[in-house]
Amino acid sequence: MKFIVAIIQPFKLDAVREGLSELGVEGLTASEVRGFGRQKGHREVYRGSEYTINYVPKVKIEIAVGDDIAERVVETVQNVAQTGKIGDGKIFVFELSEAIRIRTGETGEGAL
Amino acid sequence: MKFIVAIIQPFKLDAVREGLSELGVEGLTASEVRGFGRQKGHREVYRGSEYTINYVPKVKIEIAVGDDIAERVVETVQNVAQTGKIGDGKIFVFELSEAIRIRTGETGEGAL
Amino acid sequence: MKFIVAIIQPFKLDAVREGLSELGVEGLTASEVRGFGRQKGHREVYRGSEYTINYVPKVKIEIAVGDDIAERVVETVQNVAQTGKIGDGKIFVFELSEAIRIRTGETGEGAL
Amino acid sequence: MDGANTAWILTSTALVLFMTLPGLALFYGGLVRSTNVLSVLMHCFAIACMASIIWLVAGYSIAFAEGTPWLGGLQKAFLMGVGKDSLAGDLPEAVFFMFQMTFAIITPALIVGAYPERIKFGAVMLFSGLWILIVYAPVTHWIWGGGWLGGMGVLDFAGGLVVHLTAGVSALVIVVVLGSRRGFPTELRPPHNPGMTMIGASMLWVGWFGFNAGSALAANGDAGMAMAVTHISAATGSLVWLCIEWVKFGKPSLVGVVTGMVAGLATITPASGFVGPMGALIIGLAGGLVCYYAVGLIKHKLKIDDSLDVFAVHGVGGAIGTLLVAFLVDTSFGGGGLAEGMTMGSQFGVQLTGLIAVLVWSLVASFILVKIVQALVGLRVSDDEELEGLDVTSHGETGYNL
Amino acid sequence: MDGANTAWILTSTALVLFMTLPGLALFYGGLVRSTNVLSVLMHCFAIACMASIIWLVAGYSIAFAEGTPWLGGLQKAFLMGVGKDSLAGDLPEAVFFMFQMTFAIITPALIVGAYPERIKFGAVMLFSGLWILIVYAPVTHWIWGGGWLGGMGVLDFAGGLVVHLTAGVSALVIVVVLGSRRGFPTELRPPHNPGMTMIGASMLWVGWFGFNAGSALAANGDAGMAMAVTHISAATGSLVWLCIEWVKFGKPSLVGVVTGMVAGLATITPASGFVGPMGALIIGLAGGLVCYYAVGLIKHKLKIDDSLDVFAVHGVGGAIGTLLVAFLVDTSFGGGGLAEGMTMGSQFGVQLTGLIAVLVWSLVASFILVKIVQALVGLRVSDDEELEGLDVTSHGETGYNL
Amino acid sequence: MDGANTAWILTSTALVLFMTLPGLALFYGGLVRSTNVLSVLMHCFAIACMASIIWLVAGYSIAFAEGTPWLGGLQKAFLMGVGKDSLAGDLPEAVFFMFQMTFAIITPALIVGAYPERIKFGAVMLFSGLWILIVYAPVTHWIWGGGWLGGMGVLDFAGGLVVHLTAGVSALVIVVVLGSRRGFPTELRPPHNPGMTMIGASMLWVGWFGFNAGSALAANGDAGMAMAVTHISAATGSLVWLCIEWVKFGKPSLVGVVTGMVAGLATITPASGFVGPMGALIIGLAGGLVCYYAVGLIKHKLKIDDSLDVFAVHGVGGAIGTLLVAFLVDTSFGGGGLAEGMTMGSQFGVQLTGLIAVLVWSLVASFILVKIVQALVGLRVSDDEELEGLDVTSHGETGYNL
Ligand SMILES: Nc1ncnc2c1ncn2[C@@H]1O[C@H](COP(=O)(O)OP(=O)(O)O)[C@@H](O)[C@H]1O
Ligand SMILES: Nc1ncnc2c1ncn2[C@@H]1O[C@H](COP(=O)(O)OP(=O)(O)O)[C@@H](O)[C@H]1O
Ligand SMILES: Nc1ncnc2c1ncn2[C@@H]1O[C@H](COP(=O)(O)OP(=O)(O)O)[C@@H](O)[C@H]1O
Repeated sequence: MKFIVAIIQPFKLDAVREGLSELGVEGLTASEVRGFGRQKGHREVYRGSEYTINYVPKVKIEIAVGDDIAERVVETVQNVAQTGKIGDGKIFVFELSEAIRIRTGETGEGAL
Repeated sequence: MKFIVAIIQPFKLDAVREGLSELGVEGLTASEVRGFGRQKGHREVYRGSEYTINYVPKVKIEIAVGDDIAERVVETVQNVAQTGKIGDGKIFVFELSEAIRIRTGETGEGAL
Repeated sequence: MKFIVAIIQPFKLDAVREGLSELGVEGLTASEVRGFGRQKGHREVYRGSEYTINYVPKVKIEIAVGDDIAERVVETVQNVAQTGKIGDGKIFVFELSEAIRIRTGETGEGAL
Repeated sequence: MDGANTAWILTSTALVLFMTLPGLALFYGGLVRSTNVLSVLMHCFAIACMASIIWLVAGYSIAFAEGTPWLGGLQKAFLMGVGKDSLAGDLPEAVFFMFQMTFAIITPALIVGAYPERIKFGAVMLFSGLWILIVYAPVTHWIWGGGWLGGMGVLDFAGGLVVHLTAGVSALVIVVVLGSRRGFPTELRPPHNPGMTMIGASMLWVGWFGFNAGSALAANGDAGMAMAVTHISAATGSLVWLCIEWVKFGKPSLVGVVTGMVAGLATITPASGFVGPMGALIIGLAGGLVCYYAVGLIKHKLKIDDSLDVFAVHGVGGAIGTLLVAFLVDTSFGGGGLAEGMTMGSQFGVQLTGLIAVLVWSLVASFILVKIVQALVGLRVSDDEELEGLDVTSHGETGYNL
Repeated sequence: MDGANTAWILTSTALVLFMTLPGLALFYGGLVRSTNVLSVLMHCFAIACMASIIWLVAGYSIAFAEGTPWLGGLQKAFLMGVGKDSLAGDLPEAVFFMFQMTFAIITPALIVGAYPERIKFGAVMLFSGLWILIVYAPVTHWIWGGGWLGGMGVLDFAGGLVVHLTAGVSALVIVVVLGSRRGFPTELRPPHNPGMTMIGASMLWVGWFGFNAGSALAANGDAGMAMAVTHISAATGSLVWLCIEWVKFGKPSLVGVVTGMVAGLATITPASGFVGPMGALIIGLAGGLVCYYAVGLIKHKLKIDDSLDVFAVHGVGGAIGTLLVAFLVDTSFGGGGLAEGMTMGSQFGVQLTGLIAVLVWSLVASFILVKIVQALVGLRVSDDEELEGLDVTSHGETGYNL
Repeated sequence: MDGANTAWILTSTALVLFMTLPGLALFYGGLVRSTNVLSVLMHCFAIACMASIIWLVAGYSIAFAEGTPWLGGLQKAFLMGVGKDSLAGDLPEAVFFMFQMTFAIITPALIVGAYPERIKFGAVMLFSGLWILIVYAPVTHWIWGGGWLGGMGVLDFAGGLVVHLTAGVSALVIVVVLGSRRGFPTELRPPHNPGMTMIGASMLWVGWFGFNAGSALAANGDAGMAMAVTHISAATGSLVWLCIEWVKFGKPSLVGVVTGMVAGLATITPASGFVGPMGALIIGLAGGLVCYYAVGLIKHKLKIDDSLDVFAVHGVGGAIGTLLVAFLVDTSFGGGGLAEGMTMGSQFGVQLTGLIAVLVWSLVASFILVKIVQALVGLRVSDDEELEGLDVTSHGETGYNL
């Protein structure tokens, strides 16, 4: 099994989810993160004092998938999340040793 | 060492923590995530407009443990976090290459 | 490639980021987490009722790096994030199978 | 008609409405979990709307129309016969009606603090509606509407019995039948937004000027002194609570200090037109002190989950103030003086009679009402709904989408 | 000069300012995405400041100085000739000026609800400034300043036409030119903070006492009855909305109930000095019901993204109230009675004339203004700015750093 | 006794209390880090309570009882001898006492903006308590209580010197001894909740009507004109700040515009009963402009961490207004006219004398008080506490559990 972590633009979350669901991936976990990278944050000025917000809000999605479809999942995320502008984000792929569904105790790909 | 990631129901966090602490696991890291899966979100209606909240709030816990107790940790999480209803969540197990305690620089299992 | 996860004190984030940028690491992803460990939370009292806040706010940073500088990244984080007090946090190192830059489709170390 | 008095009571009406919307709603809303904040605001808002209509339809008439010592007649239902030129004293009757309506709004809304995070919305509405007719309006008639307690000489300037005791006692009754929140008393969440509670408390303080000084029904020295003693008691109650927490925990809390304020205000309410600054200091002291320990008694000793301490603060505060006024009204304490022929002792007897009567009626009637509501629509949401929070499950909304 | 009336109108002025700052701002602010909340607050605040200066410079004079039936003269520009001793009726003219200023503030601020999350700040300022001079001040003159509609006998006690219809119609016009928010109607975010909306709504309710009862320009029975009917209509409108949602969705919402409140208040506004409690119940019922369905019609049928329903609530409410008053003013409905020589029918004709005149003028003038603004500074921010939110992109600020 | 005036001052009292609770508290609370929000609210609330009691015990008597030109006597301590029928002018004395109390509450609360996020709670309480007795009450006596500055003819209608200059100067003094926040000036966090700041600012604006128009102590044309000029100056100050930011940064901010509002209000305060609309425009302009640059001077040039700009806004604003009134009071600027025998020049001399006297006294006395407090309880929390935030470390509470 593979564990795919993608850092994407927040407004792409829905599209990615739909793209994946077409591939048959029904579950994923998302969370809000702050991204630091080439895309820079912005400046705010309050009463003449400047504050640099040096991060950009991003969404991190985590998807556990079987080895068979891992590649297509990566492709899909890459295609759907792409806008072509700096800050589109990254995809990281890990080996997943084991997965368990808490409700049933199923393990392996059946747990996903 | 193993790195165990569990996505659980938010109200199970305390119980899981206690269960693990009985196993001798003293540390873990938790965060709030949005889960997409078989358990669906809910609908909200504001002034006649419908909004589908298609995620469910979940808590992600991350636990680094020695290989010896990894299995019992997984078991404990699975037992304690289980309610038997859809949406109980998943456990993912990873190989952990190295762990360092920042305060002391200790590495390996001693760092946990 | 390595994937380095560090749980640090929130007020160390800026310093760590600067330290890493001197090493040439330009990107990372941060998020807010709740830490449970040796460092304990605090007690709050409202109208005579006690509430134990048993976690401590921490920041998790995730950094994907090439194998060559991984060690120096770990060292830097450890040095910069250290205050010597309980609760300084942990660094975890994982093997990263693949990395993709969404914008360009670049893979491997070039994607970082 | 007196224009100046009218101007002040129009203003007071706005101030007292402001106490409930949004004052009390925020005061309570900040103290619950973030997944129940909207439901608390909704309880207060919906009760306010319903109470207004009920007041128009029958409540006002039951309370203030001529009738028996027990109940007013229905001749003023729907404000029948009340026009722009009708007077109540030297105020336009529409103004008096409105001013009193704001009291009929806030009193059932006070009870909201007893049952948040677990009650059915239908139960809130049904109970509150009946309660105004069966408990609030009659007791108002007894004391302010020409009824038997007023006739006996009970002193209740702005509602120690009419407002605070009725609400406090009924809160307790409803909780006993409804049961505690899941996880009470050990696994509850701390207030989700103490700042919101402080905003609400501040609005209560400001609005209370309309409540107490407005109850003089005139813009004169009575109103001025009522405002002064109200303020002094609020400040004293706050400082008492602050000092207790500072000594006990080393950390005086915002939630604590504003709770002390409400205690000081509830306690001065029945006395506000009768006592002087000295009396106000004593009442603030007593209110802060006794209510502090009452909270501990109810919640931690008796393990009754009167969630936001309605009884311990309002019920107890209203009761103490009602009893203390028998002494502090005396000129020796700087008060306005006892009524002719009264001694402190005899006045105390009268006050105690009033207190017991109102307490017993609130208790018995509320118990019956709760049982009726339980039978008709049920009181409590399911465990799952309680867990998820009432905002989503009862109202289909989320408090914070930040 | 009458001191009591002055006291009440000074108070009412504070209450009506409070309706906009922060009332309306919060009401609207809670309904948008969290990345646009500050921009909405900013719109309301900056409009309030600018409207005040425009009112001083020329608006007040256009509206209330003697002139033609169409426009007042400029002799009172900069309050020239108005000193501490100048009177307007039995009020100091400075007080009347201030009271009316608060109306000139809130009316353009109401329009803010039409265009949030996508409009340029410069466009907001330019449009609002011109609008006060071209739409608001003239219409005020027509109806309250001695102009032709007032002369015909149009009944508009506190601004059903002057305030709510002008704002509602112009809101619709601006939206049609500006276009919808990205993602409308399917992919919008729910209100980011319904509690904030409720706080604002509560302030609107309380402040509306100054708006309507203050419009009596006196502290007397007229003011008292205006306050009473205002309150009754607000409560009724709320309950109507609550019941519809309860029946339709099983979950009455906080946002719904406070929207019903605004509908009830907007609808009673033109009628508040003329009708009795019965009339208020009918108006609240009509306002709640019709506005509920109007929201659906505009947003879901016509797919017009009048984002916070300015037209459906204020425009429609103001219009209904303006028409209904022709009947409900009659003594048979408990109202104050028709003017001599008027029948319900003839009064209805007058009301309809007023409504059409104001509607047409607001529509035509606003359309021209929007086009001018579009040509001069542009209306809409870029897609990227809309996506990121106006708080950061237009104002360089972030709403919540928790 | 005049009922109408009493009605208005009762109302004004409520409005001015509302300025502090919750107005000022929110204005300040939104500007700090989220981990210090409750501590700021607590400072304001606890100071309000303590100030009330001190005012009763001795402050009012020192300020307003007959005595020497320097200090009032103690004959009115605890309101001794003041009953419901006592008058102060044509107001019940209890009303005058309460109205003035609200000023004694807000003035030390203004100073809170100087020292948030790092001060010990005990130091706040001790300093504020002493400060009311040693700085505020005496200066009030000098100017309003029959003291030497009032006798000289100093014009200070509602507290440019008494309130804003005393608070501003003392704020600066305390900061110089206390030191800057960790990370000042480069590594601070932006305001955690600008919306909260705007809510507070709006309440300040509305409440300021009570502050300035209430200072007429009557419901008449004086009050009306005071309200009008107050409003005009606030609007002008806001727009000035908005324009500066728009030109300089391209992004006018909400925090900026409301800061301009406070500058406009502080600046008009001493002048509000004396100038006309023209004067108000000039004062608003001056206040906005000068305060904008004063903020930069103090914070960025002098690197003094007067955290929420108490001196630059209140101190500077109060000073400018006090000096400008010497000219703008003249009838040639539409003002009420100079006192008999005064020229602009001589009045300016008097104003300058008053300013210097109050400035020097505030500076010297505050410095001594700060040193005493430092010696007795210490001023500053530990570095760790500052890092974690005062909410948890000083008050055992968390601001947001969302
Ligand atoms: N080395 C890295 N490790 C972890 N996350 C990274 C790394 N580099 C970038 N990121 C994440 O990816 C996001 C996008 O990266 P950025 O450099 O801005 O643009 P792009 O991916 O288009 O080159 C960043 O905001 C950050 O969250
Ligand atoms: N393939 C997946 N990868 C990552 N997280 C997942 C995956 N599938 C499910 N999850 C997480 O687990 C949670 C529970 O899954 P769900 O399908 O709702 O119920 P169950 O685990 O009982 O089958 C989801 O809300 C989501 O956070
Ligand atoms: N076994 C673990 N797995 C995951 N995270 C851990 C583990 N142990 C500790 N942590 C994280 O590290 C943080 C610091 O740990 P703690 O025991 O408090 O101090 P120290 O690292 O100085 O020994 C914790 O708050 C928690 O977030």
